[in-house]
Amino acid sequence: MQDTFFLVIFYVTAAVAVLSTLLMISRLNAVHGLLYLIVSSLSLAIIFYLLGAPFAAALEVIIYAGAIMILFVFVVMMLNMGHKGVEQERQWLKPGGWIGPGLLALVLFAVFVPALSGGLVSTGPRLVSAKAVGIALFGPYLLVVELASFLLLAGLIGAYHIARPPEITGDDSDSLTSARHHDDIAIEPLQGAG
Amino acid sequence: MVDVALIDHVFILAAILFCLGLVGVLVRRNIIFMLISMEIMLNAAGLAFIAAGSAWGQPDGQVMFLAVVTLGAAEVAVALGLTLLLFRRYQSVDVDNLKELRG
Amino acid sequence: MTMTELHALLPIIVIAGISVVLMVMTAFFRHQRLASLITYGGFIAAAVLVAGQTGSGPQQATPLLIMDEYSRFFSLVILVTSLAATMLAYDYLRRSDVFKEEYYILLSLAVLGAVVLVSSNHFAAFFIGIELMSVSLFAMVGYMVQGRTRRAVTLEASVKYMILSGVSSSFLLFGIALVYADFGVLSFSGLHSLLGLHSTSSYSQIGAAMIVVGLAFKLSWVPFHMWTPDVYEGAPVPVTAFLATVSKVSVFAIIVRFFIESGAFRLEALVQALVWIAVLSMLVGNGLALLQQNIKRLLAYSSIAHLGYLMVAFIAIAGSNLANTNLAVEATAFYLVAYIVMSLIAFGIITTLSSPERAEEAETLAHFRGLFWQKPGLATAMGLALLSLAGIPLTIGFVGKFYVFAAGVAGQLWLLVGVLIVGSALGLYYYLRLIMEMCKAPDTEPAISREETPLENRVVLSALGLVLLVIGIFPNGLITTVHAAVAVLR
Amino acid sequence: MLDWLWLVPGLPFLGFLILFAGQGKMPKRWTTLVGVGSVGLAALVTLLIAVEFYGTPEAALTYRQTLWTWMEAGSLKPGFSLYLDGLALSMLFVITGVGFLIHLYASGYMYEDEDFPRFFTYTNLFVAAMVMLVLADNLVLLFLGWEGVGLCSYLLIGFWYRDPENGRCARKAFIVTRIGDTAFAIGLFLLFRELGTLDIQDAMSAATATWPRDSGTATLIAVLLLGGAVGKSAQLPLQTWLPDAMAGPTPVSALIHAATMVTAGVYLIARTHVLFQLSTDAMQLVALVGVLTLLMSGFTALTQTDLKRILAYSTISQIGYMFLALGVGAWSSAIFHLMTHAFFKALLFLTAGSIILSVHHQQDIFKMGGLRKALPVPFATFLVGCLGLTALPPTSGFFSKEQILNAVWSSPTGGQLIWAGAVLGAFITAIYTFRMFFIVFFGEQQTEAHEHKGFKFHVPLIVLAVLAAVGGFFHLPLTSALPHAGHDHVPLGVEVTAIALPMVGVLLAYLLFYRQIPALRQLFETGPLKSLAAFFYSGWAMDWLYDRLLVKPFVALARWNSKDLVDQLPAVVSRGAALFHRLLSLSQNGQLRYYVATMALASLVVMAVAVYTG
Repeated sequence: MQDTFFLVIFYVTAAVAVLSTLLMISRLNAVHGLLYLIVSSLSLAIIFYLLGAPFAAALEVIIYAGAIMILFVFVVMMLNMGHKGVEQERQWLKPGGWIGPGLLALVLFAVFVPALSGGLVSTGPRLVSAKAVGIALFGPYLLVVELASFLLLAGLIGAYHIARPPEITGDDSDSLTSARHHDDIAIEPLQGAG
Repeated sequence: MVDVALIDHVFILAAILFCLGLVGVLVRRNIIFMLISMEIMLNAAGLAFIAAGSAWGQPDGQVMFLAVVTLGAAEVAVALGLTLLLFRRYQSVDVDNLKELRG
Repeated sequence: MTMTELHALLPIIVIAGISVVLMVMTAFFRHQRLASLITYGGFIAAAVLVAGQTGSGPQQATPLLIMDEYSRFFSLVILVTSLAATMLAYDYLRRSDVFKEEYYILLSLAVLGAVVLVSSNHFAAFFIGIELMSVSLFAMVGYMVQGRTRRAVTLEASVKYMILSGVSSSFLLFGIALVYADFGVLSFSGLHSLLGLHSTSSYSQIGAAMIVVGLAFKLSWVPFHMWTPDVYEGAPVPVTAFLATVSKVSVFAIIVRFFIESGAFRLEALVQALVWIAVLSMLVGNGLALLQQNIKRLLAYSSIAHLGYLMVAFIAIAGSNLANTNLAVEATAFYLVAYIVMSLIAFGIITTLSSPERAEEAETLAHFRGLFWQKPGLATAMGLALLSLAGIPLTIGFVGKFYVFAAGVAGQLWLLVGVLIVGSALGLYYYLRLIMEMCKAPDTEPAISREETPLENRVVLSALGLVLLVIGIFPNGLITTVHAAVAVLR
Repeated sequence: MLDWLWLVPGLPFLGFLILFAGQGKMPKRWTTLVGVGSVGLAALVTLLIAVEFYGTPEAALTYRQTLWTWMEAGSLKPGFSLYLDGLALSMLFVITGVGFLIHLYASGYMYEDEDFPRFFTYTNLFVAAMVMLVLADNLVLLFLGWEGVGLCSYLLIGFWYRDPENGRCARKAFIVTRIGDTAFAIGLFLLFRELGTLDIQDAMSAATATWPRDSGTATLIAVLLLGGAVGKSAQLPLQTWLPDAMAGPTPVSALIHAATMVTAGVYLIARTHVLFQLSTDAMQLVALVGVLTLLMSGFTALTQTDLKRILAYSTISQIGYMFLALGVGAWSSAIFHLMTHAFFKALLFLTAGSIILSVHHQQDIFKMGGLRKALPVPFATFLVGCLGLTALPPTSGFFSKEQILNAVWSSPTGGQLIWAGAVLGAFITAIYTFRMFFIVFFGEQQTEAHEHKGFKFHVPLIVLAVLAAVGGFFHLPLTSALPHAGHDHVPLGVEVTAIALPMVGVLLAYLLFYRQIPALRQLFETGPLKSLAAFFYSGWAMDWLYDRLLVKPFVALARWNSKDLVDQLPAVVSRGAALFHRLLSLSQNGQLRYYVATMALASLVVMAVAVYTG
């Protein structure tokens, strides 16, 4: 009884995940896409929980649905594409454009399915508590934690450096303004061309 | 507990999500959608790790998932910075603008 | 974590320390010379620590990393290469108008990733190392994306590298997850014992294939190579130098260890696929380089071909005979060193001739026309590097190619050795074309003003040139070292 | 004394290093001293070695010197080892001896050139590489020398880089020889694969032990090696680069494209003669290549007007004789002819250089004429050279060519037909040689000439002239290194024909180009054929005459061949490569999404292969 209930929840959530992902990749409006991505992440979190990984489920919600999505939303808001963006997307997403990639993905999936059916030596999903994960993280996997922090540091410094106006050398006192000013001049002809 | 086949089905689900993410990267010209699709592919890999860890009853899968999430966050940070620059340069988020380098 | 483990990890801690110290320093004041000196000092200190541990036997530091002769050898190679690449970059950066200090932070993070990568014998460290290096490289490729004198192509290069690298990382991760699902083990050596126990299921077959796909991207094996020329051309040339050497070599070093320790060579179908990838890499790389006019692209294509040559030795490792296997591993290690020396010289010269203050890289034939008459020293070094890349005797490149050839012959890989010969014949054409260009009359005004070569560049380039020749004539010293380094891989 | 062997390649290499380090900033005197002196000292060491060598009994005539083990890759341990035997010593004589004379000459000839030091930098490197090629005891070292001389040849053909045409010639030479080199590399590779050793002597003894006579593998490898030899030695069908190689300075033509490098193919076949002996087919092919080349290029030489190109074609033709000798198993005759040819051809080239310099870089023979009085020394030495080339007794060329022709007659791979071809070739050689001689030195003077006098110009010419005259009496220490051909007894008539025909050729040339023109004039001035006489008066008309009557079909064939068919080979290779490049470049279209798609498709293939075939 409980098993059946478990399975029903699993297959329903899986269907939701697939559907929301499908909707996400086909949306014209970026914000809609992001919302579907959150739905997809949440359903994955449920599946993580069903698989006995509550720690990962929480992580999925907090980091994916929480942090990473927020970054995307910020950027979408900054770019402020609005209706113009939707119109452009409509032009870009011709139905014909889906055929090739779709076929490719189907064949890829066809390779996956037989390979991933059976042959796995396992005893079914088992609960791995947050405590066990914590012990592993700060035991044998201590270096993963440390190195992951350096990975984030690399991302941080990279993003900080790339998205920031450049250093201005010389006697220009109001350096930041002049850098932006310069940038505007640089993109003007392109604006006209676009 | 449940049928052993369930684990296989989780992997099939991961494969579906992986393929959908790939389609997203291939079809979309909007760099933001490409990045989101990449996140989906990473997420699919994360799901596979969770499933594997669960199948073996080991915490290693979740540790790897943590690493995957970290990678996703770091990658997105740099990628969004580049997205802003792309938009500033071309007034568009179309990656097909980028075709000067070739031959 | 025990004290012995901590001691073994000391070089890695030092490298990580560089980035932290630099970050703290940059928060208070900016000073490129100081930042560069800290970086050099850190690399040298780490290298000395690694060298000091050489010969002290293998030491497993947590389940993730192993410090043995193999990883020490490649850590040392990476540190010395990074030191040279950083020194070559100094003047280039100085003349550019972006913030300089972040470059050193990102570079030390990338080196940290590379050293972790070559020391890993566990998927977790393997994956974190490779991604730490990649994420730092995204930012380094796009380092000059802002600034008064940015080049339009820089943005393109970094976006391309980022997207493609992200996709390939997903393949890599998915593959690791599938292999893990099959065996329940994440360490390489754990896989080895299991691969013997039960015949490989389709999970690990497809998983191993996806891991290979993910790494094939990093190594620009054909047909996963398409980003290479674009990124090489678009990136600032010091970054290209780093990307072409450290990132390629560390990934190749670890794929050798992974394949040997995990027993992945037993997957015959995969090895067969690798054979075709190797054939394609050698042919397509050389074919694309043939009439290429842009030097950076030319070197990118030639590096694709060289990675293909390396694959000949790599595939020869799969052979059944133990002596031949050892020979093949030695050949890969030797060729990697040779490849670093020649590529670093070539990119170092381009760096020296480029003028970032005018957003101009010395990448056209015009920049090299008549170089022999204007900068004989630089032109000689470039000529040596090209001759070595072409595999002309008495250079390190020839010895390396010979080694690979010997490994291929010992492994009876006739198809690959045949393609290796044909590829080398093609290669000679475009390398000599460039040499001819340098010998031509400097009839027009040089395309760029050729100022005095900075001392740092002169020292590094002459040292590398000397290494290229000395090892080309007396390679036995390096061969002995390599022999000792690879002996631990069984 | 034999311990000094390493100095023979070492000294020129040291010279190269000094000149290279000097970067053209040394005074010209020092440059001369280093450039010429290093080769001179090498020649001296060779001489000292030869003295000791001749003192030992012939059976023990080999010497091996290992400088250091180069590298150890598994079971492969190619060393920096030199191997000296009679064959190598004979080659050393030519390379260092003739090389020294040419260097001495060049120090005068090139003196005014602004790139004087660069010239000696290249030529010293060339001599070092050529000596290395000859002394190599293993195939890797031999390949080093082989590539090294190719590189130097390429650099020297394009020496005057300011003229883009010279760059084109250099590239052409490079590409064409590259085709041969690839065959050569594959041949070496197969040899190594089958016999498992890189040592030449070991490989040769292993070859006889492993393969039966006429085995397919031996034939295949021999043919591939022949491919390399054909490329380097400018034989059919890869001969077209050599005439273009004349774009280089004349001493280079003498040194590289007449005396030494182009004969490397002959040396290679002689060095691996054991292999060729195993295969009758390969020997037959060598002989055929030789005889066809010598005929074809002989006829082409008849039609040329450029002095250096005539000599270039005659070089191809003479190397054809050497190949023919190799093909019929007359190994030592081939090397003997190689030496005598080096003497008289270097002499001819250097004299031609003097002439060309005297008449202000005019190379067209029809614009010279009557130079006999203005240039007495070149006249005398050129005559000696021509006699040698024509193989008139008792010059050196006579002895070597006589040996070859006799061997051809009695050899199983030769035969009467090939012999007839070779004799016809000798006849044509006589005609074109003396056509050149008479037109340049007799008749009316067309241009003023200033002879360049001096030690550096005259001494090499005179020494070479003496060598070309008496070189036939030398005894090369080849009996231990190469199988003895034995004395071939041929019918007296055959021998007489072979000796007489060149003389007839000289006579014909004399009549046509020296005597006959005024005689014809007298004949035609009185009769109705007056207008025709005017027509024949010019040398061009004579050209036209024999063109029509004598050699029309052959010339047509030669022209068609040299202009179209064979030129197509490198052109096809380079065009094919260019097409390959363009097709591939299309794939590199810069579209990010296309890159992702390619990557995904490739991943799909790899994954499918791994799963379904595993």
